[in-house]
Amino acid sequence: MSKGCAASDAVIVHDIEQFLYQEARLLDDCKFQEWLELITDDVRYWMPVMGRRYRKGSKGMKALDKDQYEDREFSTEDELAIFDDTKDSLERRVARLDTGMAWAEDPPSRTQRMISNVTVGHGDTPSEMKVNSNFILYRTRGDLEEDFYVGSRQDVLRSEGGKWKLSYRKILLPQNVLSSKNASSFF
Amino acid sequence: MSKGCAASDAVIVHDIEQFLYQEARLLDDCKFQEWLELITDDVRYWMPVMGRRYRKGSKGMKALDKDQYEDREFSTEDELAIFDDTKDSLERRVARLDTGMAWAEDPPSRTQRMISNVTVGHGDTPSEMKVNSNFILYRTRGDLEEDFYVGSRQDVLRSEGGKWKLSYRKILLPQNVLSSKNASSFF
Amino acid sequence: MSKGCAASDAVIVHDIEQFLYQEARLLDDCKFQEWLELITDDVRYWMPVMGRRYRKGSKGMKALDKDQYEDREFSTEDELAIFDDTKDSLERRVARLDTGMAWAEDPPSRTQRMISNVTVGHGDTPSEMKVNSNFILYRTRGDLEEDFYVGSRQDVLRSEGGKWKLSYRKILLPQNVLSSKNASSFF
Amino acid sequence: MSLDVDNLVDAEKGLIGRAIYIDPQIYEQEARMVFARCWMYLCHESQIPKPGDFCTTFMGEDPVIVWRDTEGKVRAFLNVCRHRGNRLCRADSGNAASFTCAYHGWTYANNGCLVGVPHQAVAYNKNFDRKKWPLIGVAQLESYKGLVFATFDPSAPPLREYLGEMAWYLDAIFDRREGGVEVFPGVHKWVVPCNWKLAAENFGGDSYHGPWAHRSAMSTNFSARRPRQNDVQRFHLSPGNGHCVMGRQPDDASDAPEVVEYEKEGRAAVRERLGPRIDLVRPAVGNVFPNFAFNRGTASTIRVWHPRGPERTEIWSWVFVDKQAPGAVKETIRLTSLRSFGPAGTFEQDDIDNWQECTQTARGPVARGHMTNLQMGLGEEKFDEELGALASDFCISESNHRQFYHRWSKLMNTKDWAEL
Amino acid sequence: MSLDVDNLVDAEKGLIGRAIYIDPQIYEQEARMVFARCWMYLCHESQIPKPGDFCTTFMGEDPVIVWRDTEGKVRAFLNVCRHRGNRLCRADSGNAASFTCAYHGWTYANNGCLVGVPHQAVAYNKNFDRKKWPLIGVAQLESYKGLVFATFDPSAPPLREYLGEMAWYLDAIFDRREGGVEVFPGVHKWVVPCNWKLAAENFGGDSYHGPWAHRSAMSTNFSARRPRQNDVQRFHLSPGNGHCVMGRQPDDASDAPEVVEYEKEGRAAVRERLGPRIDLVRPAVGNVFPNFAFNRGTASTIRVWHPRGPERTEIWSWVFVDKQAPGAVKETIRLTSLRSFGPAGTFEQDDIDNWQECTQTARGPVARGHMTNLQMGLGEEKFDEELGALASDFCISESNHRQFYHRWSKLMNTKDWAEL
Amino acid sequence: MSLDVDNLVDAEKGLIGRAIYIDPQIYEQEARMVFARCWMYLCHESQIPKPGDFCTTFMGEDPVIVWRDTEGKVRAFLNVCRHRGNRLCRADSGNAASFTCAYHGWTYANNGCLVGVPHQAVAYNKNFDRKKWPLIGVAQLESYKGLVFATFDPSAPPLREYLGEMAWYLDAIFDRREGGVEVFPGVHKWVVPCNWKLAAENFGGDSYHGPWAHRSAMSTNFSARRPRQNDVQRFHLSPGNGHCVMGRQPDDASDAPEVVEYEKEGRAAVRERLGPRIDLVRPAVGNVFPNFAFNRGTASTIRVWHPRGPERTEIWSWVFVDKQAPGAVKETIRLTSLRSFGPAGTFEQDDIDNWQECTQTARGPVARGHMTNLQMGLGEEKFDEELGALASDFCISESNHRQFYHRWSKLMNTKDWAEL
Ligand code: FES
Ligand code: FES
Ligand code: FES
Ligand SMILES: [Fe+3]
Ligand SMILES: [Fe+3]
Ligand SMILES: [Fe+3]
Repeated sequence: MSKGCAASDAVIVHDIEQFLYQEARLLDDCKFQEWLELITDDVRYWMPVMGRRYRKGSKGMKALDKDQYEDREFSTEDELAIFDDTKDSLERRVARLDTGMAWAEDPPSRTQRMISNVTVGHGDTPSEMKVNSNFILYRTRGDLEEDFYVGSRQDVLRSEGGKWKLSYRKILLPQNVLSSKNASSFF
Repeated sequence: MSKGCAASDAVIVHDIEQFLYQEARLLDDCKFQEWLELITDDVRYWMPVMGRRYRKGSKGMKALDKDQYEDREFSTEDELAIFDDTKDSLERRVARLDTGMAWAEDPPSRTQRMISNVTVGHGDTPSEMKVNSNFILYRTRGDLEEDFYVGSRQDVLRSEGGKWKLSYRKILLPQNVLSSKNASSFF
Repeated sequence: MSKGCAASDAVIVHDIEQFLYQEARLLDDCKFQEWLELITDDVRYWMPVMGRRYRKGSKGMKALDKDQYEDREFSTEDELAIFDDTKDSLERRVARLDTGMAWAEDPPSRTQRMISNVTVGHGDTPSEMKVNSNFILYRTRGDLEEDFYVGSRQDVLRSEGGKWKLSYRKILLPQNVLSSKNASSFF
Repeated sequence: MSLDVDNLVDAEKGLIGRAIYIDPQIYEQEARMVFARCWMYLCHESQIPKPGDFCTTFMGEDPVIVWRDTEGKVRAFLNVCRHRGNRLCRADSGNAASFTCAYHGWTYANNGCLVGVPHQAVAYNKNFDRKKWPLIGVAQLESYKGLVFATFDPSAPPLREYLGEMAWYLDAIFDRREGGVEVFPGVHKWVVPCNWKLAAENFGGDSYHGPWAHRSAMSTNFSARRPRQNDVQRFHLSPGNGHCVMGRQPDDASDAPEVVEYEKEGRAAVRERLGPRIDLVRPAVGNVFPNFAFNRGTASTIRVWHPRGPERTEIWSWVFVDKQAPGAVKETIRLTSLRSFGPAGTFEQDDIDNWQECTQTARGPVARGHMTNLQMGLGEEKFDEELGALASDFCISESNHRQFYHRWSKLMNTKDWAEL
Repeated sequence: MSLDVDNLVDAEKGLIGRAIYIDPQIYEQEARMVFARCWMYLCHESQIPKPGDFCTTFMGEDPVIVWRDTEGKVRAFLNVCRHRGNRLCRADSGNAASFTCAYHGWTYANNGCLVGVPHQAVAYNKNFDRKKWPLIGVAQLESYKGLVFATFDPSAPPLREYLGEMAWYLDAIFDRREGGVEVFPGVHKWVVPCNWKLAAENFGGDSYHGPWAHRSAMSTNFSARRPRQNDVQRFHLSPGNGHCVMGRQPDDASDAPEVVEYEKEGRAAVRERLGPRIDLVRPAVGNVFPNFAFNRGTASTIRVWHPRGPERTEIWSWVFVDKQAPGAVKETIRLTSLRSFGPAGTFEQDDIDNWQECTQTARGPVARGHMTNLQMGLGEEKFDEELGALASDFCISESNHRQFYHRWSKLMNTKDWAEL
Repeated sequence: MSLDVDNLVDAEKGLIGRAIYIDPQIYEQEARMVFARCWMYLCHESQIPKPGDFCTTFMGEDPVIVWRDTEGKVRAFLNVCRHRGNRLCRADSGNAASFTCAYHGWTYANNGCLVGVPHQAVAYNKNFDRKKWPLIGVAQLESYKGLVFATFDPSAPPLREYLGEMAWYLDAIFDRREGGVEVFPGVHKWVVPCNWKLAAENFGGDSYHGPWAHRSAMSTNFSARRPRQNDVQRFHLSPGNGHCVMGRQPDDASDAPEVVEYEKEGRAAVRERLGPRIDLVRPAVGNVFPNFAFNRGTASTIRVWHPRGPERTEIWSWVFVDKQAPGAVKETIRLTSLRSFGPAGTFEQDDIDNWQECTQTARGPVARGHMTNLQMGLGEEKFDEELGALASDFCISESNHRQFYHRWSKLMNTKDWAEL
């Protein structure tokens, strides 16, 4: 955040942390409809895919065309993604869970989200804040299945009617080959 | 919390977070006697057991008696539990560790508690606060043994003589079959 | 912290948390040069090694010389360590990563640091604060490799020119046999 | 291919080769020769009281549904869809008229019949007969005093014969009072890094470890039990077929005060039900071959040691109590039991740590080459007519261990029940 | 040592022994007899368009570099340094004239030649000849309509012969329009707890599961597809050699509106390219033996089932689209595909859960002893001259499964391609 | 059952079959034929200076206690209770008159005697003799210049004979100055995903990788070492029995300034102790067969490669220094060593990454079929009378690797030491 009063900064960060914790608890408690209410209608909910690339300057390979060599590892917005959802598709994902036939979630996964390292910056408009956080999403299902999804998020929160809503979320999972059998949870 | 001043809410949450961090550090440092001092004499320290149930409305099964079908997965207060302790039994658990013959804890487990997602609400009396938190309790012992206990807690903190004390703790571990050989730590 | 105003304590802790989060993000983003700028020239960056010892009073063994028996498990400052670095050696570690020939880090590890349980106390001088925190350093590399380094840190932060800098860090990893193939990240 | 395990179990000399705890080939043979043939404990009837009630469990590593059908009959089936082998039911318990497989929708009623095959009429030809593809039932299923057992082996002897004289000892645990016992809802399930036999032998006969391994828990009042000087004889009983029991003295009064009171008050009724033998011994702890164990006292548990590989066991442990016991007694037993047994149990933790290390040191080829010692009281056990069991002559002994492993090695080597 | 798998695959009766999904020895034999011999899909040419472009993948469990050399020729090599066996390239993709091994610095050019050996002149004696130590190339490499395949077996038939009549079905997926298809950058890679054959058989012929297993996704509009009453015949096609395809009716219009529009507009052009057979069937889903699968529709995916042990499969899945499709169609296909397939795919999740349980219940020795059922439409399939394939006579059938496993068992038992 | 590994190790042609790094059956044979027979490094005497001092370690996968008894004699035992095989001691180090087993309380004194059996008099019959159940001692234990070694094989030759000419090279590392060396308290222990032999061969003879694999660490001053043009000959030495050493030129001065100074000052004293051979070579890095390695320089380490399955090695690594070195030299060596070696070591990281990939690419059956290349300097090595070792003729060579694997294959195939 641009340097304002430390105390008021602390309050804003606190406020946003509490928003993220409430959001996480709704998801952990499978209250998906209530979760949808925290999301703006124009949300982009996006998780790109990862790859492994040699660093620029690596001596392990000699690029044929050095100038064009890129070491970006995450896919861009028009490429493949794990999630690339709108409010509508998120709503349908939630509706699917309520059909009684979403087999991979019946009995349901049990999840626990640990949100940490929350930092806040000004957004593109006065009503928006850019929020970075790290997370561990722990999921257990069946008898002994356990998954730890560890990553970070870049959110935009927008103040609507005095309440924060999520208007953009970019989720980065740094694992190249996902070790979980699915990503059936919301991040 | 009911909407008060954001700044004072922030201070209360901060204060309780610090209490939980101090508590966690005492446990990580094996200072069990000091930990007991943070606990009221009438505490209930409770960890129910988990089960797996089809969701209500599942098409994977047809209940014979649909009205009676319940999809609750955790045991209730009068059923089996992993922990169901009083101050006295907690004290005896601690005393046991000091006998020099608590074999599963000698050499001791080394633990690291990560407390996160702390939210606070008013309690049943003015001196009490309801506190929710998530945790990862990491335990390592022997050469390579590692356990990650991931769950959530519903606490009641009571102000006694100007200090917070723990008067109720409900610990939820969502794993159905615990993958750890024991639950020899305090949560 | 010695008991001051709760609100101002909250602000200080907030401030230091934000410092630690920013530091963690620089490391997660591989911005090592910027990270070095957060470190004082006289830093000691130290991670002792662990051992397993019977508790004092254990009945599993009978010491020949009971008075001399020590159950300390971490190495001391003049013994073996995993890290024992100065600003200079940290700079050289960073420089090594930029040679294009640090094979174990090319393609680079992807890391996610979860900092939690931050508590703060007065330091030895007015410009210093003692800061304790717990961490999970998640690292993934290659296809499916994942490591969870879980531990705690005892830092000293010093105010230099109105900014916090890290002047001492002791990192405790409680695992006896490290289950990771290396400790190629900064903690 | 079968290995001869005779050189690994020398019950006569009280020596055990440690490969039986760690060798994958022996584990595989055990799955076929022990777990696929013996009577296995499934659940207590009180857990599935109503028509449609079911719970899922395992017989060895085979997943099983125990299911009370609409007529009220308890049945058990492999929890496996006949079509492509999907796991049919994914819940631990509940109530169901039928399950429908999540893959293609085949539906099975609670009597095991395949009652629905989507598109059968149009997609399958007429040779396909639903009646030929019901759930695979167990070969035999019987209850004994509320305890439901089953076996996959049609040639196994009937349950009552398999239990033999052990039946009376089960009576003395589970059928002391009118109404028998009930199991508290909820189960402790966890995975421990040891071979299952180390757990089974412990509950079957390891009186020796109590005073040392559990002294910390006893000295901090997690149990009122104290070994007594006069617990001298006939403490370990092997009623045959590998089953094992340990007893207390008949007049033992080391339980919690309210429990002692309850026991005293009911003593006559118990004697009436169980006969005079109950004046000779009070059965307390035991293991029904191979992997069903119990402990009865202020801390009361029943449990199954599910094998999960040579070095891994999944423990399922319940707390039980006489159905007609007063509420205060039930609450005392509930609390004392869960503080002693289960993942946070003050007794159980120390046991498991030892079983783990007894298993894992066998990884070393040199260590594995040295046999372990089960010689306590070797040759001193005698068949006791009054108790109907081979009995040790002292309050600590390894006589039960020897019987347990003797039975195990016979089963491993012998296909025909008649030769056992 | 080789096991005879004949008793595990009875394609004529439609019965499968479950050991093929779980037995480590069968898995090992599969590695040698199936994955080291068959033509394996490597990548799409559009992923490595320029000289020096490379991507890394696996043929079975063998790591492979696919590399376009400086002259523009696509080559494939074991991703293994000839010196001490280090993994040469550790990136997924990029562009390289050469790679240098991280251990001792041997350097290989993109034609596979060993072009640099540090200190060779002084340290190696003159018998050491760099030419004898190039990267190990695959035995054969061929592209078919942009799809790059290779085999380690020099005696394997040429790709075109291996594909046989399947080639036309690949045309109908990947070469409908001028320019063929392109693959969106990025790949879903994840590990699932099932045997790879359960995934392969599913894409090869499991029309049966759709309406039940995927009803939740269909009813919430993650797909516009609906099975139709008149999808009656010739839906499952086995063009030989274990390859399998499922079709839609030729006039199917169940895609997203913009996709339907695009298909309609291009219908004549497609017919011109593919011939009149396209008026009989619209190929949609299939599996090229052994482990390359595709689905074409509003949701379009190509994928490889990499074996990773009997109970583990690593899925690599891409989204593809006709190169000349309009931007809006491409975006619809991108979004619909990633919401259906991949780790967060609403269809894929439910499939995988079922494949997992079909695999894991086979751990039990009793469950493993019961064969699974592939009898749907048994004996009703007929060779269809027009389609050049064995065709089911109904819109759901297990005829393709039977062909898949028949081929698999032949390969497992037979060393000589001529006898297959 | 034993496999003949001759076709996997062709030391004469410098070719290695990769199954030796990955095959579970070979690993199992290795446990019996190599680790259960060879002399294994246990610890340095300075780690257990006082009566009662102990540390725990492993010989292969067998857990061992090294224990100085009350009389001051160093002994070593299997860390296994004779009763039921429990792990007796669960600490890494400490001081003890006796240990008491956590299960039933058997107590063993530091001379290995079983000195306490609870209730022995009343519970065991008189045939039970405590004397017959002491801790299992190693077959032979000897120290060489502070280095404690043991073997489980009573027929193994004495340590001095086993070391042979390697003894002098150990002198040149560990006994240069009066008082020998001391080990800094604390040990690096970590698990790495590679076969142990890749680590052993690396320290035994892999001079080749340094300038490339470690250039990043050298160019950022983590080491002052630079390979020199005149390091031309006799750099790799195989003194027999599979032991390997690499040397520096005798006048090497590439250490840190204070270390160079210290070396210079002590040069005469060293020559006096070691004789004139020290003017020909300065031993620096090496591996005592099978799994004890050392590096001496500004960075100084000793370490054991504990096998933990074909693809896993547990490294235990210490830092050592001449006891009589000045404090500043000790501190320089402490810091330089821990920054080079260990989990955060700037040298060690890159080594391990390569060993990992050399192991894991062998998972592919095709890759596994191609032998790796150890042909550098093939046929150019000669026995050097002055050095008492087979010596390479150039400063980089794979002559030591060939000797290491030659010895390994002989041990794998031969039961009788006399035939080795
Ligand atoms: S697997 Fe159960 S219906 Fe197909
Ligand atoms: S292993 Fe590749 S250069 Fe040596
Ligand atoms: S196992 Fe050691 S005393 Fe019984
Ligand atoms: Fe016990
Ligand atoms: Fe599907
Ligand atoms: Fe090296």
